[in-house]
Amino acid sequence: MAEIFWGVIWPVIVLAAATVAIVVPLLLAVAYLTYAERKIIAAMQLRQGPMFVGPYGLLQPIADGLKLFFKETVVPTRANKGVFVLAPMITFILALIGWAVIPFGDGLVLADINVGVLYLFAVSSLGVYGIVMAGWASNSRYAFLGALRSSAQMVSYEISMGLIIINVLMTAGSLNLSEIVRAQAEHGWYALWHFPMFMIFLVSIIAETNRLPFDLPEDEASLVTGYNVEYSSMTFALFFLGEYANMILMSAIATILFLGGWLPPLEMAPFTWIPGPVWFFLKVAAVLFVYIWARATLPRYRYDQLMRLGWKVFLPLSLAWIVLTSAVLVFLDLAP
Amino acid sequence: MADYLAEYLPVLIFLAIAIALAAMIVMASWMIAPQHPEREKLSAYECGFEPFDDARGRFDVRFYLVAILFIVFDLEVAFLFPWAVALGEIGVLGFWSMMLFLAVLTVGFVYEWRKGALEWE
Amino acid sequence: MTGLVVGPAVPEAFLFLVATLLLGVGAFLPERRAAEVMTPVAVIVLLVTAMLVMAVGPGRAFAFGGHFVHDGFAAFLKVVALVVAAGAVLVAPGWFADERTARFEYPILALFSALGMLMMVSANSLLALYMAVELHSLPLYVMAAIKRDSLRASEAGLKYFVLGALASGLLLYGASLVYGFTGTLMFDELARAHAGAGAAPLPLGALVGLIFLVAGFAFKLAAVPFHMWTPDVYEGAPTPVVAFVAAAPKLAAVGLALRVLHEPFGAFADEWRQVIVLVALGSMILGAFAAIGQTNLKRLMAYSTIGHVGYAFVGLAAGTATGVQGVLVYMAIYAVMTLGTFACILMMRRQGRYVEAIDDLAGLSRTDPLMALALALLMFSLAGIPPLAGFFAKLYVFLAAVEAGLVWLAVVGVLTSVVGAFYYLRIVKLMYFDEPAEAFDRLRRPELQLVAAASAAFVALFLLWPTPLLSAAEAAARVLVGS
Amino acid sequence: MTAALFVFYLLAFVTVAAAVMVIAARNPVHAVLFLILAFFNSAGLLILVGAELVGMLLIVVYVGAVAVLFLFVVMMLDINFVQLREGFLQYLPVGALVGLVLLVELIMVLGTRVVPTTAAAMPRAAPEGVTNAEALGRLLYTDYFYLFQAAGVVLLVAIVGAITLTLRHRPDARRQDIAAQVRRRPQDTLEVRKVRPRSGI
Repeated sequence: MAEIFWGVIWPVIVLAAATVAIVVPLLLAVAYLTYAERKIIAAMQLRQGPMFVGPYGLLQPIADGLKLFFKETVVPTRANKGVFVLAPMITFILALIGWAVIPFGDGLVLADINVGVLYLFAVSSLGVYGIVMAGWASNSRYAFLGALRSSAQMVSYEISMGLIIINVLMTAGSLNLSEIVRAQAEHGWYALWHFPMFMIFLVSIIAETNRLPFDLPEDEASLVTGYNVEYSSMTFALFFLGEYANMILMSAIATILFLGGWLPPLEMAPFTWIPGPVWFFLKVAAVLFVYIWARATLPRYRYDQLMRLGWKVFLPLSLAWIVLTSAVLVFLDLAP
Repeated sequence: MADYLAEYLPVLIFLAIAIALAAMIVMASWMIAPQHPEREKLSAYECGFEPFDDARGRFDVRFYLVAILFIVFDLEVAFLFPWAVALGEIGVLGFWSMMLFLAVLTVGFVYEWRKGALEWE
Repeated sequence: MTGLVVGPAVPEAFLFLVATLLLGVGAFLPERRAAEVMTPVAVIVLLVTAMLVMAVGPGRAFAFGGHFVHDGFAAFLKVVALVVAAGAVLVAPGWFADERTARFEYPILALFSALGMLMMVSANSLLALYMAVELHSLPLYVMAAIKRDSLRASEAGLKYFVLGALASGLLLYGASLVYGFTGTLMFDELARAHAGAGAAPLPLGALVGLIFLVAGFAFKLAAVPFHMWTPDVYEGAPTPVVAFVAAAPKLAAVGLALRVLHEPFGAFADEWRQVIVLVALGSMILGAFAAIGQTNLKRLMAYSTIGHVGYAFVGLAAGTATGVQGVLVYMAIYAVMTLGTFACILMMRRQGRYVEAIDDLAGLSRTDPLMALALALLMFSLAGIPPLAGFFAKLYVFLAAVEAGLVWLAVVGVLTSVVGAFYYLRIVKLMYFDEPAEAFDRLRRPELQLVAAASAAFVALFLLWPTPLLSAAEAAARVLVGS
Repeated sequence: MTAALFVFYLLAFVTVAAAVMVIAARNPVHAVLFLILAFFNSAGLLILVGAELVGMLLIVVYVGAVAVLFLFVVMMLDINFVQLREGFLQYLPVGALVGLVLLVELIMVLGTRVVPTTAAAMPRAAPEGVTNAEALGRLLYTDYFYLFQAAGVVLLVAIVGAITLTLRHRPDARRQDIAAQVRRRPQDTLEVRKVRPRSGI
């Protein structure tokens, strides 16, 4: 009995506890990301943002969440019930499970799998499903159009994301996320070496998460929030949570691939005092700030412009960069 | 077999917890919050009109085209993954091998560009 | 592996590079101009490739780490397939121009398909086999559906695609079973591991895999019981596409089947022979009887194809060098006859519209005696009437079967030939003894006349000068089966 | 029963069950969703035998790309499935027969269960200390050069085919011409004139 307990059940309990230790702070982070977003945009527009619930409006996200929780869950009669409820759950689940392989610090990772990059790529490539299913199951014109646009958009930007990731892989020589960060300790941050790719990656993750200025699928003016127009209460909240958790996940990926993950900016005294995970969170926060900054600053793209940017600009650019990088690595004999 | 199982066990547990959490959130709200379904509330949102017909009509074939082209380029990326990792060991032949592959697909890309498959109106 | 051996695959490399290049060039030319230019260019490219194949020589040589093999057998089939494919591309543009579907992609797809055919006859591993089959058939599906505004053509394309994909699945499944049970992909290793006395017997799983492979070949070749797609596709698809599909790809598929059955599985002829015999029997009988009631010429040609593939399989069932020689001769003659017949069908335009009913040919001898003569020769040859080429083709496979002790199969073959002759001769009777229908348009299409006349001349004059084809086929067969 | 074996049977069972549901589901969208479930479990099986790269690629390519296209097609085409299924019973006997033959064959194959004795015996997993991706990368682009390039050509043909068959030109559509917009100068379109009061242009 004891053997089974220590050999099988105990590790599962430990892992489950670790998972909860990641998920709960993550959900809190999501809540406060919405708060930060409102505050930052308010500051940029010389407003105050939420101020009433709690000191400086700090309890606002909690209040919003509770309000949504006590609302009625509306499932339209003409909708396909099962798929309708499943769709937001899938979005939410996908936004969470990516975190299983993220290294927060040196060795601080739940599942240190060999193909971590590919795992994240796979998870992000599944993001389309939540939206397509929601759009279809709602059986509403706006939702349907939003889902169509959204899926074509996500799919288009995924290619350039994949090609950009290849650049990092070539220089790091591994698919393991921790290895990629360690390689950056040697080579320097890849944001420097692959600076154009880093820029494109930042734009691509904004498009991939359907955020402004690429939030065409939720286009208020023409699609009244698009694929999730029929959703309410917690089914809506799951979409919302999923979207923000995805933003954080994408920022974490950008941090690991380009900004040296948990590494301090310089290997010297004042920087090395701060522990790795703190650096990691700071960098993620910085990328998130770019998200919010872009939202506050830029007007929305038109759909043809959006597709052109993905297919005709990013795809050739990142492909050309692959050729360049690999040629340099092979002919100067630098490949790992 | 067992090594891989151990390596991926955290992922499985993470998945299980995520599913449980998602289900819990929906169910809890469903049970706690008051539910008053009524006909108008349950009909599809359409700016006050009655929905004319089924919303799932035919749509622009361009979306299929994007999906098909995406598959092609996704496969290209899939072929690039092992190449990127093994680049240091396969040498010049491996490099040119991939360059030829990319060149062929680039011809395809140029073709679709010229044909206007990437244009949206 | 240090270097890359390309030498024996130079024709394939040439075709690959030129086809890719042409695609890029075509994208930059104005649409109409590209469509006009591309056909002659493609024909020249195919013929140049054929010359390159001859230049490589008949010696057995490997390329790309053994996945690719070039030998006399491959060279024979490649040259014939390329020439026939060139003919099929040549006759296409007139029809497409009339139907307003001229696209420059068509000849380019044909080039890629031809590349796939070359790779099929040169495949020397299970994976190379699968990739080659995919590469040759994918363009064919697109070509069959290229007239996308026509419901019938789209349906034909879709049907062809779905069933072709099923066949590819069978091939892949068979290949993976063989690989799983033997642990190797390479044909040489497969042959070595199981040949000779005292060698390990073929695992049952690999044998089942082999059956799946044969089923896949039968699908691609339109042999019974995997023939059901053929009549619909032949009838629905654009005529020039059918001319292409019916001739060259069959050569490649037969070549592939011959190689797979004789090289890696040569030691197991007894095992696979029963299956081949069944397929041959079914195809011959169905091809002969189902064609009788047909009124549509293209549909009739579909059943004709099924029947002819059955006769070719008779030679395959023999499993000997003479059998292989017979199959090669048969398929070469079949491809030429089919191409010529379709060139004639492409001339059947009446007041700007293409017709394809058999009755439309009534009294052709009086309205267009030359075309009637060519078609009559081709029909006699398809029926296997001496002294035309079609007769010799049948003669060789039946002789091989008799030699191998399959007398009864040869007898069935002769009987079904007699039945089959009925509907070919009916067309001749229609052309020469019936009241003339309205005359066909006078087409100024020298390429059609050239192809039709050349193939008619070939079937008529084969008797006088059969040696080149026979000896080439014999040399090719010897490569495969030894002496 | 070890944990690995248990996981294997679990994954295998769900794969087969999902595959059955793909053909049994009434709603085609559900069928595609079951197909995706089957893909996931097959990916799990691949990872279980150590082919983690292929497992992940299965998800990326099949679930992330191919099944999306399937979903597009079945969701958007709005096919009448009642009609489609009418023929089902008619073909059932033939289908059942073919299935039965296949099943018998497979049972025969499984019944022999010989360990391969020939040639290279069982295919080996990646060599020690080398990750999946690296082991595959070392072979695919050099030893399997021919097949790799053939795959490239097949993809090229797929692009050409897809565009040839689906793309239509709409002459009436308005497209953005960036070059034209950038080239445009104020002088071309604007003219500054002095307008006197009460005179008009």
